[in-house]
Amino acid sequence: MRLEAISQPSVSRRIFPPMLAIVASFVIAALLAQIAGGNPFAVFGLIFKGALGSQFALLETLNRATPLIFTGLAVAVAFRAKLWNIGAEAQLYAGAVITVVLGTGALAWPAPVLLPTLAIGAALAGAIVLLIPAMLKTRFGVDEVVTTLLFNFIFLLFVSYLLEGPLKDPMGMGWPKSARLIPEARLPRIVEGLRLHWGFALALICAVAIWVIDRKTTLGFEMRAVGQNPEAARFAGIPVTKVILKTALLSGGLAALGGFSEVAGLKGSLTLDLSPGFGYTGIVVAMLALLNPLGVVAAALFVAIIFVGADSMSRAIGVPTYLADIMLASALLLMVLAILFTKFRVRRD
Amino acid sequence: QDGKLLKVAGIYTVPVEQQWVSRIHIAATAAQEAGDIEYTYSENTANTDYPRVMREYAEQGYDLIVGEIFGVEAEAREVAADYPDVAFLMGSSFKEDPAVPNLSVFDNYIQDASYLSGIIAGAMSENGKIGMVGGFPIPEVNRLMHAFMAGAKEMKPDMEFQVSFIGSWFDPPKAKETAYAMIENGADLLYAERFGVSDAAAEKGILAIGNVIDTQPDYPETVVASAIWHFEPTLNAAIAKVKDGTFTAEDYGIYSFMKEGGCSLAPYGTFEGKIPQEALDLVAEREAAIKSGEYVVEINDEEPKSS
Amino acid sequence: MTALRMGAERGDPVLRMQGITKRFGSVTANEDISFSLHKGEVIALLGENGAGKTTLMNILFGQYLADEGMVEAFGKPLPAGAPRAALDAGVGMVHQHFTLADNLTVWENIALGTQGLGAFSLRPARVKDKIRDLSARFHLSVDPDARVGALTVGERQRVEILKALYREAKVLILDEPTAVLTPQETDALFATLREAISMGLSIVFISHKLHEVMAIAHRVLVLRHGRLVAERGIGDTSAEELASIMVGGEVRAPDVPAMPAGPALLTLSKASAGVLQDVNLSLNAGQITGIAGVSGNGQGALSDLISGVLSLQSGEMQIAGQTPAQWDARTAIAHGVGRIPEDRHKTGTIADFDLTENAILETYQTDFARAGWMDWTKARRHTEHLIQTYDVRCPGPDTRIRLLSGGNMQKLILGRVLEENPQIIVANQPVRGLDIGAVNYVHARLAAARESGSAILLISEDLDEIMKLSDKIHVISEGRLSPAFQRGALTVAELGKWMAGQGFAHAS
Amino acid sequence: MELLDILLSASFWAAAIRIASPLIFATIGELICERAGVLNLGIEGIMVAGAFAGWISVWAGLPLWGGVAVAMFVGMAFGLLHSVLSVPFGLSQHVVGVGITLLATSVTFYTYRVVLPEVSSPPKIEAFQPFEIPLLSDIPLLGPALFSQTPLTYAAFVVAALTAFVLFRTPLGLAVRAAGENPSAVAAQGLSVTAIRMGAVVVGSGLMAVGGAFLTMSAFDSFFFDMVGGRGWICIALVVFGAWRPGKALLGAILFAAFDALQIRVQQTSLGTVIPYQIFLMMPYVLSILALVLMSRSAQVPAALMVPFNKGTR
Ligand SMILES: Nc1ncnc2c1ncn2[C@@H]1O[C@H](COP(=O)(O)OP(=O)(O)OP(=O)(O)O)[C@@H](O)[C@H]1O
Ligand SMILES: Nc1ncnc2c1ncn2[C@@H]1O[C@H](COP(=O)(O)OP(=O)(O)OP(=O)(O)O)[C@@H](O)[C@H]1O
Ligand SMILES: [Mg+2]
Ligand SMILES: [Mg+2]
Repeated sequence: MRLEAISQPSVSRRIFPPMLAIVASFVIAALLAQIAGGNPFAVFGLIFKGALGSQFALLETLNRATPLIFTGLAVAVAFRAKLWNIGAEAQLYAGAVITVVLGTGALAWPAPVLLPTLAIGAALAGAIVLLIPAMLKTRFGVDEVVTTLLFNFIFLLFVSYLLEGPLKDPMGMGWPKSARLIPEARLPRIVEGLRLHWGFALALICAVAIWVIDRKTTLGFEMRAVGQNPEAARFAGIPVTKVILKTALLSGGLAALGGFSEVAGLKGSLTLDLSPGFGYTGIVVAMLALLNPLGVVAAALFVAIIFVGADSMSRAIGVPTYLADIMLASALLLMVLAILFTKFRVRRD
Repeated sequence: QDGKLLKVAGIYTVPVEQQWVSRIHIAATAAQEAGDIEYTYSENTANTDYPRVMREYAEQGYDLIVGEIFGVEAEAREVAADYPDVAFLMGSSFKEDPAVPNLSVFDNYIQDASYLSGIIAGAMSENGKIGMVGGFPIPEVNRLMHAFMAGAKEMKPDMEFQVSFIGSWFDPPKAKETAYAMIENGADLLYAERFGVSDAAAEKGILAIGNVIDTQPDYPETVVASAIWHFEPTLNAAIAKVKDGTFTAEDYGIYSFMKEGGCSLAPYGTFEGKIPQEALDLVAEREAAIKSGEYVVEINDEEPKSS
Repeated sequence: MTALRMGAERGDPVLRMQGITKRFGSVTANEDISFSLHKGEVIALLGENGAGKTTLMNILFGQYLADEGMVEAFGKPLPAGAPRAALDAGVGMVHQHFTLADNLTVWENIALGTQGLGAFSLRPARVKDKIRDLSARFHLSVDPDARVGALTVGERQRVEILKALYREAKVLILDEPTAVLTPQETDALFATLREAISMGLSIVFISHKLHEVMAIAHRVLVLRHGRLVAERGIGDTSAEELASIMVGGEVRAPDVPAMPAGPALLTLSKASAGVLQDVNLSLNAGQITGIAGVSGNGQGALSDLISGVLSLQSGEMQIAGQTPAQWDARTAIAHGVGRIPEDRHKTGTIADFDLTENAILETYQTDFARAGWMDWTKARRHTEHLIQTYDVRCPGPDTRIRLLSGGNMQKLILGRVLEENPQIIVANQPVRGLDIGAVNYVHARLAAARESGSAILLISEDLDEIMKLSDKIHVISEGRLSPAFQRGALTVAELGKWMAGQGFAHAS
Repeated sequence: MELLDILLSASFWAAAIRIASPLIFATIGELICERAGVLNLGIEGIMVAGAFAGWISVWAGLPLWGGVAVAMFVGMAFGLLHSVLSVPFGLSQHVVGVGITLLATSVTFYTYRVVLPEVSSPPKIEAFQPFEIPLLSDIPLLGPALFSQTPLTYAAFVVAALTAFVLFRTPLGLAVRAAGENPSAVAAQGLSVTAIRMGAVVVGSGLMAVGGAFLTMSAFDSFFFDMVGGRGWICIALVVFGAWRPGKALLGAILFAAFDALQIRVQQTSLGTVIPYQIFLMMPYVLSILALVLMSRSAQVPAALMVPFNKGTR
């Protein structure tokens, strides 16, 4: 078996496989729903309704997509430069930590000054968290897949320590959580009364900014060159180590902005379960987007729609909500396969 | 709501096997079987999704939503404010808020029973060394551990305690390892806050005290007594109030007190007759005093440390 | 050589390809090609870069599936697309790009796939014995326990051949085996091949070097644009004729007369870096300075040093009489050093970048960006200009460079360098693997640069190339550099002595 | 207890070996995948699936070893899915791995809830019991530590040894290693890279699942959600730590487990009252990174790790 690139894929070739992937994952979900005693035919409509069927549902979906855009971008930026950052989870928490450290009263500034400060502070913290594995890589050649992965555990324990120690909310009745942000440190909501907040807009801005950096700036060019062939890049005079470190700063910063956005936009305080694995899902989002920054937005929306829709569907028909994760996983795997088939065909040799 | 069954939804951040949540789940399932309510639930719901799920149930016309909002206190109150016709009964470390009249709070205040189980532990430990394995040092765990320790000291004032937290709610192998280590270190009785601890005790032939649920049927030779939580008084009170339209912001914590039947010491079962009379007497005396309000077990939410 | 020629007996062909056609999308790589190979015969396959030689051999070996046609070995048809069947039938292939696992040892690479996968032991002793035996018989000395990653290119080539011999191949396919070999190694390879032929093996040999073809082949097949355009017995043709059939027109090597030295643009005095020891060198304006030597003697370090990717340990380097304060790739480029690296695939280009991105790889910051913003319009215009000026054959500036043939890739690199009007040019193996047309083009361009006053350092293992182009020649051996000799001052034999390290003995 | 006392006690080392056992299975499984060139991030989910499958089949009446076989089979099924996507189709190993982890975990939880809708405490099985090897278990210190374990622990050691043997002493192992170093070399020698890589991922995944099953059938006797708790990710680190060699990986697993066992014990010393417990929990991870820094230079990454092999493209 051999995969052969199709030089000019037709429109149907580009649309049909992804459609098939979505339909197939619906069929899987329907079958599983039936096994658990739910009505399989209600599945499609309910997913749609749950994710997009009302203003509330739609905004919830966008909300769920927001942190995924940040972590997806973080991963995409890093992976483009072949910096295998599996640690977006830790960087996200780093951003969240700084947000509560500075945003709970330490800086009593008006919102227009405070919010940018928090965002920058968060991004710096995330950047530093990724900088350590990146330096271990450039200095000692330590595999960053492993260090960033282990950092997730270490940093989460560190956050746990902070929440039970220095950052513990004195008014929190002893529960390990931070104090609440002061009102000036909260990202306002886009639609009053609904949870969607300006973090979503920030995510979109970041996606466009990364796209611009990638296509239009020397840094983007350098990052891609280093990712594709560090030896040639070094020979051409591109400062490879510096570029890797810059990439790490950017990637860690983006993931950390996700933490800032979740805390300042959604939660208002930090708990240990801020992220249900956004950092890991970010990997899938980034790869689904083929590492394209604008594609990340689409991929994050796709993941959010499937998850929110399937979650709500499973509740509506009364089957275990784990069905949502199954559907998400199968939709993801089928979708990456489908994307492959928009560009390649299988030949016998 | 004449004739129509009350619709109750549970939203839990952990699977319903988790001890704390299991008590709520069992009470709600029982109420459903008794024909009082119609019950459904979502488990393992991430805190990120929690407010959304609350809204979904509210939109679907549920009358009473039960759950735990320890990680999403503020957002949960916003949701409740948006759905004034839905009653929310939520596990929370905070007090009720009159501004959100349809949200009441509860927690497992079973320190009374824990204290009594501590007395028995104090009597049953021969060498005065007790090991305690917890998940995370959160208030409801700390509180029960302190009450237990206070009880144990009633029998042996110089009792030594070893305390460890495993950093997980669900890691029985790890809890078991930690318990082994305590046994090696001399503990002859374990306070089994987590799954896995009683297993280690059973294997090494020492005793254990259960917490929140009664585990003696699983470890008849090991678990001497358990402090159990009964969520029924809490739930029934809420159901009654929703039905007659008097549901309002309240703290249901007291419904977990022994006075209200919210907690109890499990029957001694296999250990009937093996516990020193002196301890049984003190338990009986204190139980009566607690119920009458003469004795109040101290509530201490600080993280307990080894002594 | 005559003895060798006599080895070619006629009889039933050991191998027959019949009507082979292979298309890649719109490209027809092979069109209706038929030929047969006889016992003890050496066929040479000639053709420009991209003519379809490798494709044809990959079909023969079963790695590609032909669209039409069939392959027969020893009278029996070979199942299509099955390298295993080809191996079992006694066909062995030495690929253009080596297929060795660097982190495994020589014997492991050779034993791979030769034993049943259900076996309980690799029997290393037995494998190594057999390898030593083959090594001795075919003059292929290599340590079976060495890690392949630690071997020189020539040694790896030997391992590749041993792989085939180990399987008792009756037919050997060698795809450009000499492209990466030193002349000495090439001689050794030929000795091995002659040994093989005398033992009755048959060989298909691909090379761009006509003198090699003339020296070893019995018959020559010439491919052009995927078609078999000529077949000649070696006695009935000449190198000149083959070259013109190949290219489809007359071929003229540029004439490069020696020139007098201009001012020294770059000097090294007692420079040590990497394996280099106490090197003295002066690159003069208007001259080509040739470095002859067996590969692995410090050529890499010398070119890296001047290219700015290796720093001096001791000694001094001066550019136009000044000692630069720092020395790295960017500084080198800024000081007018043009660099043509040895490995165009790994160091010279980024395979998945398009032509434009590769064209500006060294100058994006200085010439194609302002305040960090790229000017892609300008970059594209520049690339189109390079494509035109340097005759890079490609669909356009947006093509990924991995799709270009080696010759065209090299022309782009050449353009990238020459367009900056470099004062100093380091050309390390600039024509390796190129067809004659491309070789002549590169040489002509270098000569032109010299004419306009550049100082050129030409590093090559091909003595002909060195002797033909260089105004003065140094020999490099074990990191040391011989004194300079004017062109024609040394005979090939004398050069050979220096290359073997002899002159240095009493020099130091 | 003083630190030295802890380190010199047999029970401490027995605990280390016990804690290490599931890690050994899964680490060796991951090592086999990576040796063939495939990074298997499905490990965490496959361990969950194995933990559940083994336990539930024993609960349903199978003998213990039957449960182990079922767990292995389920792991291999997920491995097959992983390998089909990541090998012949060459999809990103990161996505496929994270996807498999999500899929295996959610399918397991879903099945659990469908099969056992109404329990509040999962049923227990009769798990593997420690088995003292006669004579050997009488050796002081070493005996109780090494030779009074459950049969699955012994199996973990056997698996590690067997893997080392196969990888370095047999033609099959050579083919696997070569597939991870340079797939073209394998293809040029007439072997199928696809078959070798897929086989390695399937077998490796089977071992990961047994690692998971250890948790429910030997370390404990019932199944809980989330009980694998990141052990799979640790194993990925252990493979690197072990420099892709089964013997070193085994030692790495024991070392990691020893730190875990140590932190459990140190938490209970006087240190435990002054140092936050999170510091202890961090210890094994931090020390792993330190160890990686110290030995990073010598580690030999399989050159074709994470590089898909596709004939005819370049
Ligand atoms: N895998 C492939 N996919 C698509 N096209 C290919 C592929 N391999 C070869 N080609 C096409 O086939 C033609 C012949 O290529 P081939 O590699 O056989 O040339 P060659 O004669 O070996 O050249 P060289 O002398 O440079 O080695 C090329 O022009 C190219 O367009
Ligand atoms: N996968 C492919 N897709 C498209 N064209 C290909 C592919 N592989 C090879 N080719 C084409 O085959 C031709 C020859 O390729 P080959 O690798 O033989 O280059 P080359 O000129 O021999 O370079 P070098 O000798 O430096 O490796 C080129 O024209 C190239 O375009
Ligand atoms: Mg070729
Ligand atoms: Mg070539």
